[in-house]
Amino acid sequence: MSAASGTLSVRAGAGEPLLRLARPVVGVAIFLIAAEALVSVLDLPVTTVPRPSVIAAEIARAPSTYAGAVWRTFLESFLGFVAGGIFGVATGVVFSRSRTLREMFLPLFVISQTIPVIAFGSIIVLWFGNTLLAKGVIAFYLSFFPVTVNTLIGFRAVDPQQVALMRSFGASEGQLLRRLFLPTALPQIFVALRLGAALSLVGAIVGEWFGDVTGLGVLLLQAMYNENYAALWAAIVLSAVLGLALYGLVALAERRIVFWGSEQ
Amino acid sequence: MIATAWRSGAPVAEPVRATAAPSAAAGGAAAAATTGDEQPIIELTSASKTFGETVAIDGLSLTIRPGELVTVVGPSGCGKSTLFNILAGLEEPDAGSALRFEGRSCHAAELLGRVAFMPQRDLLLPWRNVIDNAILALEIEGQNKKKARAEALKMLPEFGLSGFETKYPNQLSGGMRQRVALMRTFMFKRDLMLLDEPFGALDALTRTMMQRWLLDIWQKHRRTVLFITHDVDEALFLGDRVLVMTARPGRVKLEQPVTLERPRLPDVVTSAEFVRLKKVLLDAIEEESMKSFQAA
Amino acid sequence: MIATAWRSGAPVAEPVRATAAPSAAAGGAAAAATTGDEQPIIELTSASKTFGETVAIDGLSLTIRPGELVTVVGPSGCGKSTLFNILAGLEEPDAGSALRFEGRSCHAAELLGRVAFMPQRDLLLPWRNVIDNAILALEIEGQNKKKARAEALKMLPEFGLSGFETKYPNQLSGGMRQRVALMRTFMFKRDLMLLDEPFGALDALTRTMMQRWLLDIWQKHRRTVLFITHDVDEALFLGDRVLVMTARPGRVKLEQPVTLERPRLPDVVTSAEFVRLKKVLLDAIEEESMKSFQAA
Amino acid sequence: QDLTSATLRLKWLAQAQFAGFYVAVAKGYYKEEGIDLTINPGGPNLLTESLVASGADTFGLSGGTDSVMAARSKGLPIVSIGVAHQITPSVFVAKKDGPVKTIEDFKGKTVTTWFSGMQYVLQAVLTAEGIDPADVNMQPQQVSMTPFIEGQSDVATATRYNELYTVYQAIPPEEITTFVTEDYGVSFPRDTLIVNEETLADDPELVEGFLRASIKGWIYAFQNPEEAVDIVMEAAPTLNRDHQVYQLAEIKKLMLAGAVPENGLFYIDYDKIQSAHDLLVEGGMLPAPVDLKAAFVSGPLAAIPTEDKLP
Amino acid sequence: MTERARAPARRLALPSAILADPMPAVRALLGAALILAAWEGAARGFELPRYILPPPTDVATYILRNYARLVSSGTYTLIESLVGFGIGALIGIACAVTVTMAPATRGIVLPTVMAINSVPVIAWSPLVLLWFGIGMASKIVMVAVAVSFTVFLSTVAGLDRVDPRQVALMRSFGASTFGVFWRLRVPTALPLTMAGLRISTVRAIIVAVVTEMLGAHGGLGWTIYQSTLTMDFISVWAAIFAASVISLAFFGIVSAIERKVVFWT
Ligand SMILES: Nc1ncnc2c1ncn2[C@@H]1O[C@H](COP(=O)(O)OP(=O)(O)OP(=O)(O)O)[C@@H](O)[C@H]1O
Ligand SMILES: Nc1ncnc2c1ncn2[C@@H]1O[C@H](COP(=O)(O)OP(=O)(O)OP(=O)(O)O)[C@@H](O)[C@H]1O
Ligand SMILES: Cc1ncc(C[n+]2csc(CCO)c2C)c(N)n1
Ligand SMILES: [Mg+2]
Ligand SMILES: [Mg+2]
Repeated sequence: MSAASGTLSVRAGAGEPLLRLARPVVGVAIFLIAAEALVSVLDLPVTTVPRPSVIAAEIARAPSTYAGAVWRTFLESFLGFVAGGIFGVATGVVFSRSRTLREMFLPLFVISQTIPVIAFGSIIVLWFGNTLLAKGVIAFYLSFFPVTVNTLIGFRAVDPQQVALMRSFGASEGQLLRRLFLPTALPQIFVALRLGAALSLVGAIVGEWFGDVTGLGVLLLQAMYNENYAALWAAIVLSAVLGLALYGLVALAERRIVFWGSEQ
Repeated sequence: MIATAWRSGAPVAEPVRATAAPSAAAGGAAAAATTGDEQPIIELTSASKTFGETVAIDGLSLTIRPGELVTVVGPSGCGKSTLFNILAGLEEPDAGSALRFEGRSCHAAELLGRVAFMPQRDLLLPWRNVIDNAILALEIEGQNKKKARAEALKMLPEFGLSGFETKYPNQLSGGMRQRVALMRTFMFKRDLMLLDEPFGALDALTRTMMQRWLLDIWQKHRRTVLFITHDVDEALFLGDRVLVMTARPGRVKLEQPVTLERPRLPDVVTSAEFVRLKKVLLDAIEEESMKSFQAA
Repeated sequence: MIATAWRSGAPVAEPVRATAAPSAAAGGAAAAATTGDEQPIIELTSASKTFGETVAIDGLSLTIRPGELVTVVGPSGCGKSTLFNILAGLEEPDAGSALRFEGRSCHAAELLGRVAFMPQRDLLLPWRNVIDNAILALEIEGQNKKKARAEALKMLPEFGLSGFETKYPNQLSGGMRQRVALMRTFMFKRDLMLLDEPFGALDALTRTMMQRWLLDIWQKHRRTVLFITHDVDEALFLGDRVLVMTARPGRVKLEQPVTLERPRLPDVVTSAEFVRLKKVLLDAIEEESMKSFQAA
Repeated sequence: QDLTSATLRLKWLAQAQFAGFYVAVAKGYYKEEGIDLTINPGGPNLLTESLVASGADTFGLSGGTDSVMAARSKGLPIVSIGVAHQITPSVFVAKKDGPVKTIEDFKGKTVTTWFSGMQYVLQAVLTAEGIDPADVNMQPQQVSMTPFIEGQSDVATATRYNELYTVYQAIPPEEITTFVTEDYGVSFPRDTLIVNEETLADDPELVEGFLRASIKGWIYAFQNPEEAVDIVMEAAPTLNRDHQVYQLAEIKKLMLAGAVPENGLFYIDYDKIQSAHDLLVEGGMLPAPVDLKAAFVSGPLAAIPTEDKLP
Repeated sequence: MTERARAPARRLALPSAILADPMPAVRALLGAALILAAWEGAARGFELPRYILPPPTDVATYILRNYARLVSSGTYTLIESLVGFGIGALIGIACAVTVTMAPATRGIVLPTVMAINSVPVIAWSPLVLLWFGIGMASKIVMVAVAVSFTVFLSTVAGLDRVDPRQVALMRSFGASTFGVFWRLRVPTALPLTMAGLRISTVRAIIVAVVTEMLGAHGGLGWTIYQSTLTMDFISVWAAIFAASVISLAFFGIVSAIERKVVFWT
């Protein structure tokens, strides 16, 4: 189950950094104004789409609550994402080393990904309580698998000649791993991490449906059952912002860490 | 003595090579004679290696004396890389083969870390800059990174890389990348260097430049070099001897001393002696390469 | 007339080339003389091409006569591929350049589909088998697939590909892939063929084999060929004339007629005339490649 | 300060439906009883009964009397120690200008209801009125009331405190017919407090203290609805305040209905529960009769003087 | 999956691969057996109550007894997933084609898609349920949304990765834009598109199941929801198991098709 595809480059033309920053801001502004006008003119019911200003007003009504929810959901996602990343890489390493373990357990990893987590919320609550950890676990559960798979793929891409060269220098297994295998696989691993960032957010939100007091998932549910469409859209928009932020964080880390790009 | 002779053109080997003999033939003979008495640095006797069904090499014998630059040519798939893998300690020859290194009989695995090996492609690590690629082997040896870097920095000009120390491989041309790879191999100070088609990936012109430059470097550092190539001109231009291998299973078909004076100037390739030797080699190769071309 | 002469060694060009002139020099001269009077198939006059800041070629003029095999050498980045892109119709030269094809002045874009172009790498489509890769151009032309396949099938033996018709590219060796790519180019029956380093990716021995084989094929089909290479031996071994380009911005620095008899046998490379021509070319190139090597 | 920690798992997210518990926490009533209580909200697909049974939570506000019986019949070691809503908290709604005027009109119409227990109530009502439930096009009801408001269904189900409010926001109450189950002799008290059998046996004081504090909280909430709503809104600031005020008023009606004025809050009315039980057994929703005396334990509640349980 | 044995072209590789080297399959079964045994041991050894973790043997018994019911709700979910998958795949591919064929649209479509895609699918469910009701339509829409994003992103990446030299070659043969698209871009994109489809299979089922839990007329998610409420915990696990089996089967079939279609990689 190879986790996905290469990078999509939305070609941001080179330019001054200020200009590069300004462009999306202007774009978003134009979009918001257009949406506001369109919804007003078409007089769409709030159940379809509320005007952006209505959504903004909703957020302004309880800004600290929304901020707290975003922060909490971020923490959960981040926790699960980091754990998933580490576990994914670790299992990738183990699986690439031991064919037996790989053939025994990788299929189980695949199967684990076919199980809808939401189905056993009670077990999660039972084992991990109503804690940040519980949501982190779900975020972890959703995000580790692509990392495992891509680590494996990345390791497989290591040039055997390169291994031979390092070994001819007398490199130990540990040196090979640290100086060759991991750096080689990093571009692949980051592809999975970008995917994992999005999945960990889904995990955190779904995790919050297992009885939590705060978080975007909670706000989403609450708005849904109270038929408060402005609040529903507020939660959706904030999820999008958080999703983009997480993605951006990973992309930023990728740019700094994998500065050399994948040479293929 | 010889074991460290490479360092800065140690006196033992230097005078012999550096002085250009008056006639090409005499120069070649002199080189062969001088080194003939020394103990071989590496010796492989009736080596064979089988991969499943494929017999890669069979009954291959080979003796390399310290300070020699020996080139190896042979048709594709004849077992050149297999030979190198054995000499680098990466692959154990089949039973019945005898391997001696610096006079002592040993297992191939014992050569790991004792022979400087350079594969066909530069294999630079894209996440390391020039300096850090160059010191890779030293780092693996456990040397102090700072000292290694300082040492590498001093070698840069000689390798035509001054000012490029913090550049990354993707910022270098093919020729420069090869020079970094060679520098990495040189910094791994071992008596024997194995170069597996180091210029194979370069275009013909850059390649010619690199050959001239390699001879310069070798002239100065004087190490024992075993050099695989596909290119007869290259083999002749660089080598003291040229080994022609048979089609698979590989053996040494012909051992041709190169009777061309050193230092070799660029236009040696159009000299009569060069052309004569080339003809000899081409004839020897023709037959073998025909065999393997049928399959290609 | 000439436009279809390639098909099966039409009588106009054939006798001239096929008969080996008694002396190498005479043969070369004869070839040049015969074609000299004919109308050029393509003519480029003081062409230039600029990419942003980079002036790739500047003031390049070139005349190719029907049936000729002209080779082009020059340092890396001197604009050889740019020249080909213009001749293939992929790139328009800057204003001030004049292009004539088969006697008529035209835009480069008009050449799209009228020139058989083969890029440096084989660029076979991995999802098409040998036959279907070979007929790609015909298919694009809108020809009947079945007929095209039948025609390709008949050509297979000549390209050394019999029995491989249903193999996929990843099942072929590098040499075979190149032959499929050449076959694809040949099947696109155009008077002018542009080959951009077709053997660049091959190892030296396979490359030699492919050169001999290409001459065979060309001898039979006799088409106008413009052939880029980095390799002076290759340029001499194949060409009627060798064009040496300057470093960027590229121009034709030297036009060297190759006074070697045809058919060229393998050992022509050790002939005195070959060595003499090589020296001439190397001297011409030396200067230019030095310029661009500094940068490399 | 030797507080015993305990948790209360709600059946849903924070809202005025649970105001009394939030008030009791805010006012420190649980602390007075030596309990450090944490309120854990519920969620879809989270079952209070199994969380209390497994010991993940100490107390639970479960779905209702029906779900307590179902849990007991499945062998979950939980017991109910009090019932909040004394009557069926949901009603069926139809538009006055629609085709449904009476219960008889349900026949052949589309009736949506929650399949989370409410469908049994509907079946019981229909059966009581001599209507074959099979004649009614009974559909699962989704979260939103919009389909009903827009006329996609003829009858929908609404909790008095939640969906009914939503409906009234769109359609004035005068134009809505409500069908109250008690009018057809069917009553399913809901929102029951549950506790693990083991907790009840090992720590009856805890249970009693919890009940005492909770009741105190509810009484305060009923007396100070504005402040109670404030306290709830602190836990869920994005809620609509007007709605919560409305909700608390409706919850008050539900919790003070039936025999509560005589017996106090959370009164366990065995007769009512028995009739609900019998309906479930008859309808095959419960595989076997459940020992109601064991399932609903009034002991801890009885230990609190009645006057302390009256608002 | 990742361990795609280099199958001989144009043949369903699975059975022959297993015959050729049964060890991976054996090890996979061994792994599964190990986990099941641990589960069974834990459930029985620690006497876990059924509402926490029923032993797999009980689940198996339940499945055998209620086979027909599981099959019917499984079919329901499968239909939703398949239809949603088909629609999503078509939309994803169509958008990708539009974006590559008309580069002007890229600047608008790509950021929009990225923004929409950064909302977790699950967050759309309330609105989708509202807009499309709780019947199959809403599940199909949710699945289609989830699938179309994955397919769109991978297809665009695939269509973009054509070798410009290859394009030049085709053009020199006189190929039109459409010719280049059809003969070059499409086959080049195929491996990535297929990979996107393969990954989407599992997601399709999960999204259908999860959406069903929020309200439905039937399906495995609905069964899970109902069974949770009626405290029929073994039925919950049976439904989870069924969902897992369906996902694996769907995944396996698409992988097999992928191997057949993308035979050259
Ligand atoms: N690890 C291996 N397993 C199986 N066969 C191998 C292995 N290594 C090499 N061979 C086979 O042994 C033969 C010799 O290979 P080798 O790489 O030594 O040739 P070579 O002379 O270096 O060829 P080239 O000139 O193409 O680099 C080849 O037929 C090759 O396929
Ligand atoms: N599309 C382009 N945009 C910008 N610069 C270009 C473009 N195409 C070529 N160039 C530049 O024009 C110069 C000539 O390039 P060209 O590819 O023609 O060289 P070449 O002689 O074929 O080199 P090589 O031998 O390495 O193939 C180079 O400096 C190259 O960077
Ligand atoms: C599927 C479903 N079931 C029940 C309700 C009724 N309801 C509305 S809010 C809420 C939580 C507790 O009051 C409940 C049970 C619903 N809306 N949807
Ligand atoms: Mg080799
Ligand atoms: Mg080029």
